[in-house]
Amino acid sequence: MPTNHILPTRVYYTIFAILMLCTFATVLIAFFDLGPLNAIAALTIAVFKAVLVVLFFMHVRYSTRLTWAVVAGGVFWLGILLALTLSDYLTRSWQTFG
Amino acid sequence: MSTVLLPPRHYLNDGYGVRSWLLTRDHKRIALLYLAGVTFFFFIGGAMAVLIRLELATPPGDLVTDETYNKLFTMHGVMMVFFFLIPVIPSVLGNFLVPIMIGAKDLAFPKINLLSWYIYVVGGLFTLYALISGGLDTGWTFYTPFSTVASTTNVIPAALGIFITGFSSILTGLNFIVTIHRMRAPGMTWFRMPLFLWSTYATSLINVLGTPVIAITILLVAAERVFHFGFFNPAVGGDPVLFQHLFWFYSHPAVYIMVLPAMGVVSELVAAGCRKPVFGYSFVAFASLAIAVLGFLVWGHHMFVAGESVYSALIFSILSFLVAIPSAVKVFNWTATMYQGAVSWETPMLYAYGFIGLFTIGGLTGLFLAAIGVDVHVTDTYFIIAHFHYIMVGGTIMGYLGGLHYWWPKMSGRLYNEGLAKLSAGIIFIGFNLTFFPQFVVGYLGMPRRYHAYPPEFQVLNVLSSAGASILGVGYLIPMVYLMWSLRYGRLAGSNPWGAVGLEWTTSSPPPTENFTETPRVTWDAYEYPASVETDVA
Amino acid sequence: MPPLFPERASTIAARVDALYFFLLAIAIFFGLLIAGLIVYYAVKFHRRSPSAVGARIHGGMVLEVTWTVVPLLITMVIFVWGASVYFAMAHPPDETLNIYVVGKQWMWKFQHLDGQREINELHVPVGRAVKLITTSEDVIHDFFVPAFRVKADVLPGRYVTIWFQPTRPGRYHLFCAEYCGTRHSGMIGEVVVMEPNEYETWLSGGAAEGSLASAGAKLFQDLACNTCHRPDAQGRGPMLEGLFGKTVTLQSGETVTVDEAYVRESILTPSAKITAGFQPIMPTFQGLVTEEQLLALIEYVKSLQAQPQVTAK
Amino acid sequence: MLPEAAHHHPAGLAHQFDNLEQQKEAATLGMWAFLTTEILFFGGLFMVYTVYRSSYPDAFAAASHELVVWAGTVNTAVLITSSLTMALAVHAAQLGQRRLLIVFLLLTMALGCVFLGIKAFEYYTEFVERHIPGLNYDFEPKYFRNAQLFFSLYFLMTGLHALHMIIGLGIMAFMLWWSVRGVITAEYYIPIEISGLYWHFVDIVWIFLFPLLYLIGRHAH
Ligand code: HEA
Ligand code: HEA
Ligand code: HEC
Ligand code: CUA
Ligand SMILES: [Cu+2]
Repeated sequence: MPTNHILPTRVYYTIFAILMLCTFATVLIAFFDLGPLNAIAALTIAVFKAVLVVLFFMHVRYSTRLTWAVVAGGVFWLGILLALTLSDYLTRSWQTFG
Repeated sequence: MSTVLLPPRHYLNDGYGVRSWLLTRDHKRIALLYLAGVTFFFFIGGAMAVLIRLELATPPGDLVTDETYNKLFTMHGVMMVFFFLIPVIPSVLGNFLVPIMIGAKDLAFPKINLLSWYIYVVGGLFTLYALISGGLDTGWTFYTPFSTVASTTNVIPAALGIFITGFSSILTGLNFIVTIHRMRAPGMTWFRMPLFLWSTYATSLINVLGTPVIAITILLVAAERVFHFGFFNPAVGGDPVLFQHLFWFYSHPAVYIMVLPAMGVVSELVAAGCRKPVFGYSFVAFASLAIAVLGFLVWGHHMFVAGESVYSALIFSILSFLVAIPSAVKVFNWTATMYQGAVSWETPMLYAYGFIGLFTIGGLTGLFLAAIGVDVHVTDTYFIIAHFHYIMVGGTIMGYLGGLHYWWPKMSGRLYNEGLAKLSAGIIFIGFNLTFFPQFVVGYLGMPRRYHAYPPEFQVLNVLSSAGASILGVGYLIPMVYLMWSLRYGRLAGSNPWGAVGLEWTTSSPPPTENFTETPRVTWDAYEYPASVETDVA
Repeated sequence: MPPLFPERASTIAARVDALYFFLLAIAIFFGLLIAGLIVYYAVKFHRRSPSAVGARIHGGMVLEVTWTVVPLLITMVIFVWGASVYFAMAHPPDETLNIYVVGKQWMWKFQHLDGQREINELHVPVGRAVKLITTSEDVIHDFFVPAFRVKADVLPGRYVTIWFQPTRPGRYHLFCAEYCGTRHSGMIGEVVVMEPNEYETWLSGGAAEGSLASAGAKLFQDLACNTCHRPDAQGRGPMLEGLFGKTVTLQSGETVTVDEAYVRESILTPSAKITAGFQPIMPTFQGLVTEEQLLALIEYVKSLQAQPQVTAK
Repeated sequence: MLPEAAHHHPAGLAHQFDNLEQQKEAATLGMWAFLTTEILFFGGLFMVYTVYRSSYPDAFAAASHELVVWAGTVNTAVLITSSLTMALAVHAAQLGQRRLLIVFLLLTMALGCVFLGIKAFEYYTEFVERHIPGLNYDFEPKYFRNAQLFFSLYFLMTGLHALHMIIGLGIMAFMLWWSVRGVITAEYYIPIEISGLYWHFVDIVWIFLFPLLYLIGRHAH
């Protein structure tokens, strides 16, 4: 039977520790004024945390290429939705009607 | 060959009671359940179209009130799009054929397949309730802020109905994707699959990636109506145009949900009708995927005059042209397939001709709309109505009817009356063009859509259109009659009445519950015809 | 014989039609090509014996490339052409006759700068570029004059501009082209294009209560705007003279151009963009002014443009 | 049902599959495909959020400031811990350690309940402070209108997330029942694995909701 990638529990505990640290860090950073960096930092940390969960807790790191493709596809499509909609919002004020 | 008999054991006689149908997990029976559902909604939607055309036969709004008229086209659009055209080919032909064509016993998740039919029915009931309890008048596009603050009709039940049905599309799409990835018979490689499967796969991708967005959009509209959240309400800083982005993010790709499966059917029909491999198999296959992906990048072409930015409009315009290319590639390949074929004039092939011709007209007029300068004039006029009916009615319904006729002997084990079938195909073709061609003209003249009354100078063209619709209606009723009739009195079909290749023609008609007596091993490409074929008809 | 082609009564109409005919030619060409080939092949290669089989042709690279690249090139031509027509539609010339338009369920209200108001009928002179500044009181409407080939959605909460230059006197259909509820098909009217001198007579003939800007000036008093916005920079609010069209710096450091939308926002949501150097004390007038009054105020603010010299005296 | 006795038939193998490996791959792919639909489902909300946050940054910051940040932080920690216990539950299932599996499932569910409890407390706080649009909304006049958009998004996003948690708890209850009954074995642990995927996904959604709703703009006040 496919008892392949059974990870040692150590991996899970390590990831858990990193995730908790990240949570602490993101809350901490939020209380300092870094200008636009605040939002960037918060989102970067969130992406990092999500990637850890996906790769290790959800075993994608050890999964087939197809699973990778599905995950990447979902994120990519979300990107399409955001990018093309924002292409409207960000350029609306460019209109220079006399 | 007169020894054709019904197989002793097949999916239709494997249990007779109501429960054996309503609790079935056999994809073939579920396909028939869907057949009943979509046909029902087609005739309801069609009845509303008849009333619309009756009203528009004269310029003043005299047959029904303006309120009723608005409800008519709204419910017509909603029923036809969400409850007929989106499910029709995937759920009926797809359900029946996907497992058989790849040599599997069933879909990957048979229970989920049954569940999606029930979800579809429940969604349909909600929408029917919206219809019966007074209707809905927002247009099928639910534009805000009209749908959220102004309309006093049954927005919520109808929205819920669409929301629920969406899950049925998602689950069906998911089932097909997993099945095609994981359940192919030994030797059935991706590039040996019939093209119908490629297009079904592409359609399923859209279902899975697009439908959730319409679900959340509808939820936002409902929340806005109930709690007055204000996402789309300028009074609290919301932007009504944001709704349109969300709506079309799904609803443009959805038009490819409606046409891709029909394209897949037509590939099968052309191959079998010419007894010949489809010209440029891999180009047609990849064109399906290209349409599915590019189809997600063009939604803003519905918003050229809606207040989106000039620059955004340019991006969406150029992308819309790009998505037309793979469709063009397909049309050319189908046509080229006929070259040196053994071309049949049987009913399925007639529908295939109809599809290619009418889809081409519909598609080419899509280019008019993608060209922003022209779209500004024709958007929201009857030109649009004509454009999409050419593709959806002239294209998809023709493809569907062609497929239904082609696989009918497989599904039922019996042949229909060829003469009547050809006659009704002709009536449908003529009626169709008479209905919708004048609408291009009246659209360019400037007649806006969703108009209950119109200036008298548009009358002649509208009368032509109404006359065409009556012919079309008759054309659609005839197949109902002879197909039903064939169930009892039709000649037995045998396993391969068309002399076609493909796994579905190697099993009996109707197929056994497990589809094949033993799992097939595939060693040949799709559409590989031997030097001559034998048909198998009583 | 009913008309089969719409009248052409604006400068842009001919350009739209030219592209339309080009597209029509392409559509007819490809339509006939495909239909012709289908019929020809269906007859020529008609299956003659029940066991006949077609030739084993799998494809051809040259053909595939041809029918990918040729349509691609054609569509790119259409794209550029369509975009250039659209650009012309989107950018009004510098000198325009401005008219304000308010759509509401289910009528069109027009407000001329000289004070005339009209409902469902719009009078404009021939040969001059007309710019409409449109907004809606309720849901989305759409201003559509087929003879001019212009159309744009009229949005609540925003100002959408539409421009056209009529070329022929006459009466033309005006339709609401965005579905807006029960009497959507009744939200129609006429655009009356007149010779310039007739137009002048019409303008002076109307019982105007003074120009739109003067109505705005009166409102400015009545709503007590002038208690804070004074012409001498002594008020608690910024001086509005010469403001329109300029850029102002906000508290956040950003800059914005003062256009109709900005003035509107300043009146309805003053807190959204605070001008640098001022306190956020301006009250909101949301719900206190109608869309039409807003337009009058905007026009008044615009008219303050020319006055610095006058007030300087 | 069909007689299926002809060949060896492992427990849990459905008739349409050839073997458990194929069934596992199908189920996993099915769940992942489903999760992509979830990405786009929440994605629609993220888009609405992005548009309005960038249009009204000040009002959003002011409104965000009203949320109970410690509660959000604790809840983040709770969910991450529940993800850990979920991962350990899958691990136990893979090894066929039934007792451990049950313990971890129970822990996961308990943490899920704690999360919902804290969430309910937060909702109550917002109710008391009159922040619920359509019900009892009130806010400082300066940001009255636009802050409403923030709270609408807050309730919709966290509400849908909470709904997913509740569904997740239902699934976990089901898994618990199967584990107790011994349906889950080292050979047939797929159900736990794919339920775990769902649970982790719901966690990821929160990982994004937390900074977006509670943290960005926090320093400004
Ligand atoms: C199944 C449905 C379907 C399909 C497949 C399409 C296909 C296309 N559609 Fe259509 N469309 C609709 C259904 C569909 N549409 C609906 C329902 C609406 C209105 C919704 C509403 O508002 O209610 C609409 C509206 C619509 C608009 C918005 C109009 C408006 O509201 O202002 C636009 C604009 O770009 C557009 C463009 C296109 C294009 C470029 C294609 C292309 O994919 C077409 C590609 C096909 C071809 C090009 C034909 C084959 C080609 C040849 C034979 C060779 C020659 C080719 C070239 C030279 C390129 N469509
Ligand atoms: C799959 C999609 C689909 C299909 C198949 C059709 C089919 C038809 N449609 Fe429609 N249509 C839409 C999708 C579709 N439509 C959409 C999305 C809109 C836009 C809605 C909106 O603006 O919101 C629209 C709008 C629309 C309009 C514009 C209304 C307006 O803007 O004011 C018109 C007008 O002619 C029309 C006509 C027709 C006709 C004549 C048919 C014919 O093909 C129908 C033929 C079928 C029959 C005629 C049924 C046969 C049965 C009988 C005759 C029995 C009758 C039974 C009883 C009376 C009990 N449709
Ligand atoms: C209580 C004082 C007050 C009243 C009354 C008032 N304003 Fe203002 N207004 C201000 C202040 C202070 C500002 C600058 C701060 C800001 O942008 O909110 C301002 C800004 C503006 C601006 C933007 C100017 C710029 O330089 O950015 C416009 C336009 C404006 N007001 C118009 C009006 C109109 C029209 C009215 C009446 C309907 C009005 N105001 C009533 C105090 C007032
Ligand atoms: Cu106003 Cu339609
Ligand atoms: Cu589209």
